[in-house]
Amino acid sequence: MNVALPLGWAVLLPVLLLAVAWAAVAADVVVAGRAAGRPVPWTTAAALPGREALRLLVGQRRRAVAGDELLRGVGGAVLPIAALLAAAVLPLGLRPVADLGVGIVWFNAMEVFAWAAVWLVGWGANSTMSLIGGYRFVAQGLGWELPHMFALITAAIGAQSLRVSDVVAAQQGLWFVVIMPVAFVAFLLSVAAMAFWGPFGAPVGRDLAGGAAAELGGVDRLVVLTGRWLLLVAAAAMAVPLFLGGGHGPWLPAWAWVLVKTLAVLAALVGLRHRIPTIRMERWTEFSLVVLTPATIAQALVVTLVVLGEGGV
Amino acid sequence: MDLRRALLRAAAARPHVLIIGGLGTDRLRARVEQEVARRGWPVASAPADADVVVVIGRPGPELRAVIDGVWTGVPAPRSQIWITDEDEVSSALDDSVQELADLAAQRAHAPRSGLPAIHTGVFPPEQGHDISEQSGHDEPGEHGHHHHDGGMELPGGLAMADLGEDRDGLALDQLHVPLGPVLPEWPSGLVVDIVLQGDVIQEARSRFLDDVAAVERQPDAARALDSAARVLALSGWEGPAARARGLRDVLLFGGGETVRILEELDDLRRRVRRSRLLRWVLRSAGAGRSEVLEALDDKLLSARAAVAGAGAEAPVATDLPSLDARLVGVEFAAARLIVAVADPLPQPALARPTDQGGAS
Amino acid sequence: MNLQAYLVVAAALVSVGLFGALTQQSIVMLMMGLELLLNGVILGAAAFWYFLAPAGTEGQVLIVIVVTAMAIEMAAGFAVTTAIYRAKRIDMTDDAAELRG
Amino acid sequence: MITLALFVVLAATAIVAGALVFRVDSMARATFLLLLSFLAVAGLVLMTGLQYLGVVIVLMMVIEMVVMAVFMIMYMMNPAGLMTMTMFHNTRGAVAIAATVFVALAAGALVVDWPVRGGVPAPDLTMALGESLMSGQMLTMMTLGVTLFATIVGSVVLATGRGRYDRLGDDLGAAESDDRDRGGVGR
Repeated sequence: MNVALPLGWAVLLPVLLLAVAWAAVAADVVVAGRAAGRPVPWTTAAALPGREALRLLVGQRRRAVAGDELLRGVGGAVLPIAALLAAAVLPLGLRPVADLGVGIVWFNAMEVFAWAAVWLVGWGANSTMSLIGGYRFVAQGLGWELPHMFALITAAIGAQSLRVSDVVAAQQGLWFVVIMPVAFVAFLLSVAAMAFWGPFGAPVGRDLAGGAAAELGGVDRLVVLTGRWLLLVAAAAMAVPLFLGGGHGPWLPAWAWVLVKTLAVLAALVGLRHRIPTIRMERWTEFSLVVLTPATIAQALVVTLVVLGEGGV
Repeated sequence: MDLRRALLRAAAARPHVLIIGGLGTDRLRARVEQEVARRGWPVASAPADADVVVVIGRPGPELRAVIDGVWTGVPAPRSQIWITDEDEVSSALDDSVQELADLAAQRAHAPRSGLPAIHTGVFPPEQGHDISEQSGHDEPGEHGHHHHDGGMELPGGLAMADLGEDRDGLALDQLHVPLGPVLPEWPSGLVVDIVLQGDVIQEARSRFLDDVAAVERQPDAARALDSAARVLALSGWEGPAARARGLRDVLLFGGGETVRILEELDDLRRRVRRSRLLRWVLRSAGAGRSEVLEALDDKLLSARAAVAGAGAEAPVATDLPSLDARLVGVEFAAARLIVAVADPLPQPALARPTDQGGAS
Repeated sequence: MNLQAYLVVAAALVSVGLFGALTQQSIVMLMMGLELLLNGVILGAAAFWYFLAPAGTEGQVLIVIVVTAMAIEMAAGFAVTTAIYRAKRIDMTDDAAELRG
Repeated sequence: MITLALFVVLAATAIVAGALVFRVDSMARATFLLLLSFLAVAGLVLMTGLQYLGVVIVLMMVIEMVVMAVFMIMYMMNPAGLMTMTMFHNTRGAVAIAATVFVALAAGALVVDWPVRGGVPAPDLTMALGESLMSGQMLTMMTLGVTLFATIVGSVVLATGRGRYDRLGDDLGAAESDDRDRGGVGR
C-alpha cells in the first residue's frame, strides 16, 4: 500500500532537515567547547551555524588554476541534493514523502552519490591536498559500503520488505535493534563514515588542511559543508525507522517520536565524536572488511533464521 | 547599503584566523593562539578558510614571498595584520575585525581581476618551485618558472607528474610538492619538499625558511606541550589538544598554580595512555608498539617533570636529515604525525648545503 | 512510447559503445566502450520485457545477468591491466601484442 | 505527453553523454559522462516500472564509475586532459562497423513485426524477480554467484604484487608481516 505524505511535504522536508542539522551543529559546538575546556554558552552556540553560513555567503568564491570548475561545482551540488533525495523515503511519523517500494535500496543509492561528489570536489580543485582527501573518501567508502548494505538488508529481512514504512510497521511490538544489534552498530558507524564526519573525517582532515574542501571558499564551501551535515542528519534519521521502531511509542504522536529518536541518535553521535580520535584509512578498511563485513553477514543470517522460525515468507 | 554593512559586520564577528610565522616565533604564536581561543575564534585550516591572516614576528624574504602567495588565495572579505609584540595582539585582532566589516577597505583589498586563484596545495606553485630549487641564492620576488627534470610544463604553469615505482612495483605518477610552512599543526618555518606518489612519500628534504642564526628557545615544557598538542590535534582529538595548548599558555604567560597544572597534566596523560582507540590508530609496524604514542607520552612526562621542578633532561631535538629519513616510504597522515612528534630544531652546528637541486 | 523507440535508443548506445571499444587505445577506455555497449543491452532487455512479455521475469533476470557481467568485466579488466602494467608498464592495447589472438 | 518528453530527454542524455565519453580529453570527465549515460538509462528502466533494477543500476554504476575513475587516473597519461591528445586507432574502420551495426539493429527493430504484448506485469515486480531467482532461475543465480566469487579470487591473484607468502614467509609462520603500514587487524 502506498502511504506517502501529500506533495507539500516535499517542500517542507529540506526545511526540517536543515533545522535538525542546525541543532546538531550547535550541539557539536557545545560539546567541542566542553571537551576543550572552554565552554561555549548555549546562546552563542545556537546562533553559530547561522553566523558561519552568513560568513561564507558574504565571502568570495575561488577559482582553480587549471582545475575543473565544472566537475567541482557538480560535485559540490550533488552532496546536498543526494542527502535530500535520500531523506525522501524517511517516514516523518509513519508516512514518508515518497513511499517507494524499494525505499531501502533507493536510500542506499542516493547516499552512494556522496562517493562521486567528494571525489569530484577533491579532483576539481587541482590541489594535492584536495585530491588526497577525495581518494581517502573513496577508500573509506569501499570500507563502509559492504557492512552498510548488509545492515540495511538485515532490517529489510526482518520486515520482509524493502519499503521503509513496512519496516516501521514490522516494529510495532519489538524494535529491530533488539534482534539485530550488530547491524545497528554497523549502521551507526557507516552513518558517520558516509558523512565523512567525526572519527571518519580524514577526507577533510586537519592534516590535509581541510582535504577535499581545502580550496573551497564562499558559497562553494557552504554548499559542501551543509551537504555534509544534511547527509549525517538524513542517515542518522534513517536509523530510527530501520532499527528504533520509527514513530511507534507511547503517549506522543508518531512525528514527535521520530523527532525525539532522531535527535537522540544525533546526540549520541555528537557526544561520542569528541571522545574518539580520527580513524586512519588503512586501519578502517581492513577492520571493516575483515571484521565488520562477516559480522553483519552473520547478523543477517541469524535474523533470517529467526524470521523463518517464526514462519515468515 | 546599510543592509550590506550590517551583514558584513555580522559575518566578521567570528573570523577564522590563519597564523603565519617563521622560525623562532613560537612564543608569540602561542600568545596569538591563546587570544584567538579566548575569543572563541576558529583557527583556519587553509587560506581558503581564512578571514584574517596574522603574520607574526619579522618574516624573512623567503617567508614573505610565501605570505604574498597565501594572501592572493584568501577570499574577501579579508584582513592581514602583522604582530611583532605580545602587547599588540589584542588590539591588532580588534582592528582586523574592524577592517573585515569595513566595506570601503574590503573594496580596495579585493583582487580586481575576478576571483582569487587557487594554487596547488596551500603553497603557491611558483614560489614553491623557486624556493625548493633555488633557496639560498635567489632573490625573493624574482619568480621564474622552474620545473623539475622530466616534468613537462602544462597550461597553468604546473609541472606534470613524472613516473616512479611505487611500493607495490607499479610505475605510477609522482608529484613534487612542498609541505608547509602554512599548514595546520605544523612547526613554524619548516618546509619539507616531498616527492609524493598517491599519498605515500617517496623522498623528503626538509629545511627551514630564512635560516635564522639565533633562535629564541621556548622553555622545554612549553615546547613539549606544543608538540603534544599538535600530535593530538592531528589524531583528531581536538579537545585534549586544546587542553594541552591551554596548559602551554599557562606555563608561558602565567595564570595558574603549579598544583593545578600538574593535576591537569596527569589527567591528560592518563587519557592518552588509556585510550585503546588512540593506540590502535597510532600504532606503527612492530609488535603493537607505537612510536608516536610513546613519543607523545614522553613529551607529556617531560613537561610534567619540568613543571614539577625535577631536573628533567631536555627532550632530544630531531635534526633535519634524520627527519627526512623517517619520512621516506610513509603514508601522508603518518608523515604529518612524525613531523609533529619530531618538532625539529635548526642545528647550527651542522652546516647543511641549502643550494642543491630539487628534491628529485 | 513503444518498443521500437526503446530499441532504436538501445541500438544507438550499442553502436557508440562498439565504436569506443574498437577505437580506443587505452585498455581502460576500451572497457568504457564495453560498458556502454552493455548499457544498451540493459535498455533493450528492459524494453523487450515491458513491451513483449511483462508477465514473465526473464527480462528482469537478463538485466541482473548483464549488470553482473559488467561488474565482472570491470573487476577482471582492471586486474589484467594491473598485471600487465606491473610487468611491462603498458596500458595501451596496441602495445600488448601477446594479447593479440 | 510528460512521459514522451521524459523519454526523449533521457534517451538523448544517454546517447549524447555516451558519445561524449570518447570526445572529451579529461579522464575524469569521460568517466562521469559515462555515469550520466548510465543514470539516464536507469531512468528509462524505471519508466518501464522496474523500480528495483533501475535503482540498483544507479547504486552500482555510481560506485563502479568512481572506482573506474581512480583506475583511469592511475594508469593514464594526461588524466586531467590539460594536453589535447588523440587516443584513437583505426577510426575509419570502427565508424563503418559501428554505423553498420546501428543501421542493422535499428532496421531490425523497426521492420520486424513484433508480437503483441502478452500478459500484464506482476503487482510486485521485485517480489516476482526474487521468487524467480530463488526458484525457476535458481541455476542462473548460482552460476552468477560462483562466477562472481571466482572473479574476486582471480582478480586479487592477478592484481596483487605481494601475497601472503611474501608478507608472512613461506610457511606463513611469521609473527608479524613486514608491511610498511599496518592494517587494522591481524598481522
